Amino acid sequence: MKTKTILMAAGLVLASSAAYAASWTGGDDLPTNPLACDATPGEVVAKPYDGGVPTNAPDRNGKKITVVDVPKLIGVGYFSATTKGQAEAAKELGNVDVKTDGPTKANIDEQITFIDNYVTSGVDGILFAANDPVAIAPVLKKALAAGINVVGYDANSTPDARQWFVNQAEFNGVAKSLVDNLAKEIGEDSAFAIVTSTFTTPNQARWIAEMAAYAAKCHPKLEFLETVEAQEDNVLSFNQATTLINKHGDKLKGIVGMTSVATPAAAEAVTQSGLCGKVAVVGLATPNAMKPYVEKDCVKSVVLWNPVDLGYAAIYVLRAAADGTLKPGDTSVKAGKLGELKVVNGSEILLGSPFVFDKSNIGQFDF
Amino acid sequence: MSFETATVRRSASTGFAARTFATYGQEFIILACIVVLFVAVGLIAPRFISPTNLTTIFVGNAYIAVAAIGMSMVIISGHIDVSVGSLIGVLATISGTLAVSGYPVWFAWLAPVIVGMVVTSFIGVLVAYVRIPSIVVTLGMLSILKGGLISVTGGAWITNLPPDYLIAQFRLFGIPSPVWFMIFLTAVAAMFMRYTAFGRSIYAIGGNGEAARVAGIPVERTTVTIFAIHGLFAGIAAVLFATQLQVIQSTVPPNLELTVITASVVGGVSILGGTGTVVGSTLAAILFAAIGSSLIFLNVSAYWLRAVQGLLILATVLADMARRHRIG
Amino acid sequence: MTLSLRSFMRHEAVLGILLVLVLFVLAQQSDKFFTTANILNQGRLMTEIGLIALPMTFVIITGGIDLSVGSILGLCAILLGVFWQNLGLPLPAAMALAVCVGALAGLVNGLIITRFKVPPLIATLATLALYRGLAEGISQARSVRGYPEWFFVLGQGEVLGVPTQLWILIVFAIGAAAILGLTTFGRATYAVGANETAARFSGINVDRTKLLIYTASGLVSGIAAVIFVSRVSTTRSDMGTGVELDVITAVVLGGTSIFGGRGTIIGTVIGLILVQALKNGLALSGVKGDGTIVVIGVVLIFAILASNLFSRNGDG
Amino acid sequence: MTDTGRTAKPMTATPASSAETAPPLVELRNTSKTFSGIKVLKNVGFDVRPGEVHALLGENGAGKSTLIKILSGFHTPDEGGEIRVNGRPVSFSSPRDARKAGIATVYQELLLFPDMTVAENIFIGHAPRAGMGALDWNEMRRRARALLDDLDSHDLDVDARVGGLSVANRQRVEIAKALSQDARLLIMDEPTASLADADVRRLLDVVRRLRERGVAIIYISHRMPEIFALADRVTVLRDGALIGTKDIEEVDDASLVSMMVGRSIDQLFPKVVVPIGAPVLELRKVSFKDEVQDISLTLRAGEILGIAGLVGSGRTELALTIFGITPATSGEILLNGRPVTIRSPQQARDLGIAYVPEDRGLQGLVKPQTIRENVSMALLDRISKGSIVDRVKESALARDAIARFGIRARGPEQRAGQLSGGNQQKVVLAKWVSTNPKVLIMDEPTRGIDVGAKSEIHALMCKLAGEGLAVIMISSELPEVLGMSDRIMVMNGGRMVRTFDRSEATPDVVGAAMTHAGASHAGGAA
Repeated sequence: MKTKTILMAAGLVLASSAAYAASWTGGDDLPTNPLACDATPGEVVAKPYDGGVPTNAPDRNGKKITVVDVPKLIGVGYFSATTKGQAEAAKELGNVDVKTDGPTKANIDEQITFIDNYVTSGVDGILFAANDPVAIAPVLKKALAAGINVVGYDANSTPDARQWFVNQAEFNGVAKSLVDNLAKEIGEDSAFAIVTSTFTTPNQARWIAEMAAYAAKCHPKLEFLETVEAQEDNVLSFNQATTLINKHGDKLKGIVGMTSVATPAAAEAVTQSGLCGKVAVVGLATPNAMKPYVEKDCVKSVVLWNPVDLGYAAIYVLRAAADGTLKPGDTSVKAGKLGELKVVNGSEILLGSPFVFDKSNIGQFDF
Repeated sequence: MSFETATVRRSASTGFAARTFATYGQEFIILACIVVLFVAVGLIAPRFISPTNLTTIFVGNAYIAVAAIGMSMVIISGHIDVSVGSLIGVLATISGTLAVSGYPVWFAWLAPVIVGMVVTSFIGVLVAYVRIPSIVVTLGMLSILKGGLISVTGGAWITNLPPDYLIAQFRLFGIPSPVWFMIFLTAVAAMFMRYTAFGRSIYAIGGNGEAARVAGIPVERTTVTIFAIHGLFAGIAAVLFATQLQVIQSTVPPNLELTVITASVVGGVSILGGTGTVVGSTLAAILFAAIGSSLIFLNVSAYWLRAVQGLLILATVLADMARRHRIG
Repeated sequence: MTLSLRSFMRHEAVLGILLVLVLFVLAQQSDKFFTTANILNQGRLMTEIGLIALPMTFVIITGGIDLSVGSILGLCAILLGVFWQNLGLPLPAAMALAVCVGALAGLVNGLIITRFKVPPLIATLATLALYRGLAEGISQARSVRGYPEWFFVLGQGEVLGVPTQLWILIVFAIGAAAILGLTTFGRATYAVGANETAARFSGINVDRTKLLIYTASGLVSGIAAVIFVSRVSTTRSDMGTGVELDVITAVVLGGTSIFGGRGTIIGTVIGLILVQALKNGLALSGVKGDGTIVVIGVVLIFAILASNLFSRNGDG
Repeated sequence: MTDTGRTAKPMTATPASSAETAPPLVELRNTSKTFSGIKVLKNVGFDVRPGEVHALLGENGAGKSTLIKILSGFHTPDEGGEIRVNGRPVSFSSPRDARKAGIATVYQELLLFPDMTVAENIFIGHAPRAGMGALDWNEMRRRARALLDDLDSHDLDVDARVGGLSVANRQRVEIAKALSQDARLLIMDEPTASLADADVRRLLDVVRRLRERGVAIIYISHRMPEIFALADRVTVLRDGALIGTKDIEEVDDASLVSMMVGRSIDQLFPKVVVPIGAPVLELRKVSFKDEVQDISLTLRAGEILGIAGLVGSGRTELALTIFGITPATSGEILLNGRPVTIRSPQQARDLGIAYVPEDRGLQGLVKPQTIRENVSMALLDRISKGSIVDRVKESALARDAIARFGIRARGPEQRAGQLSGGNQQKVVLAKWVSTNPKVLIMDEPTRGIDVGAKSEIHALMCKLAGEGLAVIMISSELPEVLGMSDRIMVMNGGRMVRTFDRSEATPDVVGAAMTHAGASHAGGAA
């Protein structure tokens, strides 16, 4: 009897919170800022510098610095690409010693521990891609307090916890690019579904939220079916995408992959189901994984910034911050082969607009 | 005495059907679950039981089913391997690396199987001869394999796999090869477990290790062999896993070891050793795939997917416990 | 007396020597390792794992296992946020309630194990999925942030120069050691693990003992969740993923027999410190994370191997 | 019937009558065994001839187990010793080697696989094969059937799960297993220790039949009547040394006992008659499912009530019901005249009921723990303050117990598992007597215990009764029940069939009551 009551109570907890399910599963609740439907660039509001400043940083101008890069997780193609870019930039500069180290799963706790250890061991600079913007803040502030230069890339922290953030593309820009490409391929009246890693991954959640806002504004007839989770696991992503195809049949015209794992898996699912050309796949992905599908015309376009460039830029920004050549209030920074990069949003350095890979250019990239 | 008499009487009157049920009770429950699921969800969403979706379900967890065969043997013998997920990740990477490095395709298929057997034999030696509990050895091995893999590969994906390497995409009579592998290996393993002296000695070791020794079964050697067989299946599973898509992630698939162990135990393998069959674990792997698929078809909010899976596992286990109490 | 005590402490002694050795080598590798700031900071980082490892020691001594602790941690963290933000409860009440839910989750584990006689490994394997699923379902993938400043005292503050949560860990560890070593309950725990039937026939309430231990396991996971949230200032449903393996590694490394009946809190604490020292010291010496994982795996196997060899020599 | 033929083959056609003159089948010469520097077997010489039953006697710890473990390949003897089979020296490095030499052992703890069938258990490790190395299940079942029929066990189903069988039936499976592989020497380690009388008789028949076929048997038992009924020769060990090997005609009960213990024991059952006091425990139509039915009895202070019955007659089940392990489903229990409900062992203990269980290793002792921890286990609450265990009191308690019960141990910190069977039993007894119970239930208190320890336990029992304790004693040994009890209750099929006063109880009438009413059931248990 007692047992039953407790089990029922547990069930109630379950049921009581089942009430609210957002229409676009996977999004977060933060305010969205959809771009205009045409090509008008987003309004750039001049904002004063809102990043942090390292305390009592030694003069590192021109001196050799040791930098550690702590991405969200190691062992995924995306972050091996950023590592590659970092190594490239470090080699060009000649006075930066960089290594990548991080957790094997995208886990906030482990990431914090890694950074903490490097703060203790006394590096000159830290690069990070945050698993959680708030959770990572205290340890980054600690690094700043220890006089370490801190620069983020890919996934931001709260601004005051780091000096600069290299923004690969703004969330609303990515969302617009994805939705526009999708609408172009499948038509306005069609239905699509999303395959993401997990609902809790902040970048993905943000993009989905922005996509929802942008689609509502500019492509109101586009029908969103559902979002499925597939971890960072390509076989699971493949199974989930195949099941989506089986479930919706002809109705499903497009699949959006939110991660560089999910997109090739979705393309594979479409290929193995023999639906090339009938079901479109758009999404974020690295070129190498997508080449077979793009070359076979199964996938028309892949959206992504170039993660090699992202890592490359991050090293240049860090070097500039360490040298003191990039100071609060500056409006641009030189980044080697990438040229001048703009400072936006107070303390963010914009890499550029998201890049669209297609059959004509995908062969030129190798990452 | 009354209990005793009842047992004797009942077993004296047991026919073939009853004997079969006593051995395969859990398997029938899971089979029933699968059938009920197919029928119920099929009524609501007819596409669920379309041939293509059924194929997806059967293919989806085929590599898990194959890995669960070896895992079942390990668990029946009274041990466990929590490193199997990492091992499959490592073996898939080895296989893919060989395939893109110009080695013959058969070698890329064979190498992971052999390496898998070597690694698990080593685990077996530590367990059987050095007498370290298997959960400790494999917990350590989990770390070693996972860390080692990332150290070596740095997480770079393996792309440009040669098309004739992708064995999991081959079809025979229109059915993808993983399904054939799953069916064939399950059948062979089930026969092996039932009809060979070695197969029976797996149960003997798990049921009563001391008695097995007295019965002249070389317990240590058998244990190492069981682990080696487990490595064999892990190797095959790794090849199926690696060749399913055109890229290999060269990381450890998240939570794979838990999925494989869950398939084994839900399939009726007693975690205490001594009982269970490999048919059950295969059915359980199919059931999991079917559950995952059905949740998408039933529009269960994806947020609740894992909660529902947990509840279903719990329900299956409780049903099994109820059945065991009834049989006594 | 001496013989039994010797065999009992043998693993802890081997481990203690290993720890000293490791600390010595690591201190040679980096001068940052043996600094007060670093040591205290490591204490902060290992608190959650350390807290959960205490009841886990009890669980494993009874011959059981609790794989759901990481999921309970995630569930409690989410509920802390939901109670506070969505239901508008005062934060202290939300904290208390979240811990209560942890205890409830542990109690459910205990009931499944004792009432329905489901082996602990399977029962908690199922609730591992269930509780994580609840956390995901309830949170709908939303993070809860913006906790008041005083709340961070727990996870980021200091008392008398020592991280707040390290005090909590110390108090809990001493408490757990006392309960296990000195009380009737501790005795019952060992007896249940060494021979459940004999314990039952001796008038020990086996089911109640197990129920209390699993409930405590859930409760402490809830406390760890609150500390965790306070330390990282945010709430996410994937918190605590994989914690169970870290906890079990520490406990097993500490000499608690996976078959039950044997183990000490001191051993667990040494095991914890050893793992944390390795993670930290190797990082400071420039070894990367994946290398550290490999080392921990090797140490785990080696430590159990060494203590096996020693005890075999001793017993003849 | 190939089995019979195969079993008969190595007999070398030696009729039982000429056994004395035949060369030894297996011989141990000058065999010693040392564990951690302690010599547990000292230069023992021993031989078995084909077709003889050779009884091996000695108190627990005398070296019998070591000797048979050397013969069955578990231990290798120290340098200097020699094992000969058919006159040829051999060395066994594993039980498998011994098996191959035709030596099979039926252990005291039956080594079977509970989840496997009878047939499978018999043939584990050497199952019949069909083609391509596959097991031939039908052949296996057929041959198992034949072997069991041979042992006169027609009622045992070859497809039954061994886990559900009675002890007697499991033992038959063990014997069939030994015979299934050409055993020329069968070692039986206390085969009757856990059997009821009727089962013992059947077992003795089986042993005789094997002897007639020329199988040599080493038979270990503490029960004298069996030894005189079966053995051709007797070897006595004491403290690891050989005391002597004699033909059975040369010895009698008393001389054997004095060889074993090194002194003479005057009285096997030192029953002391004590005044019987007021009723302590009353049962009124107590039932548990269909295992215990409508039992009513009154137990008085100072009284020893013996419960006799076959295994499965409901004796142990009744004890478990009184002790709260399987709480009564109907009926009423009164303690000191007041009705009580007992739903758990804790309640029973708190009410002053103690139970020394049947299975010492499983239910009685926590073997990896120390004597101290075992003795205090049932009364931890009473020796603790605010639930902190008082170690001083606890140690004192353990030392008291060691002194009072004459436990031979190195001290309170010795692990219980390292003690001999008799001393283990005393630890269990000490645990329960320390709780100051009013009612003490002892289930098979002397099973598997050597003669010396046995009489010590009997003496203790009388002493406790003399102190006003009400005792219930359950035993399969009829002489024990008759010798120790003030009153005897006979159970059969879960019911009480008769009670006898001490004066009117004779082996014949009690034995008849045990078997008579439930003749139809006996088949199941037997």
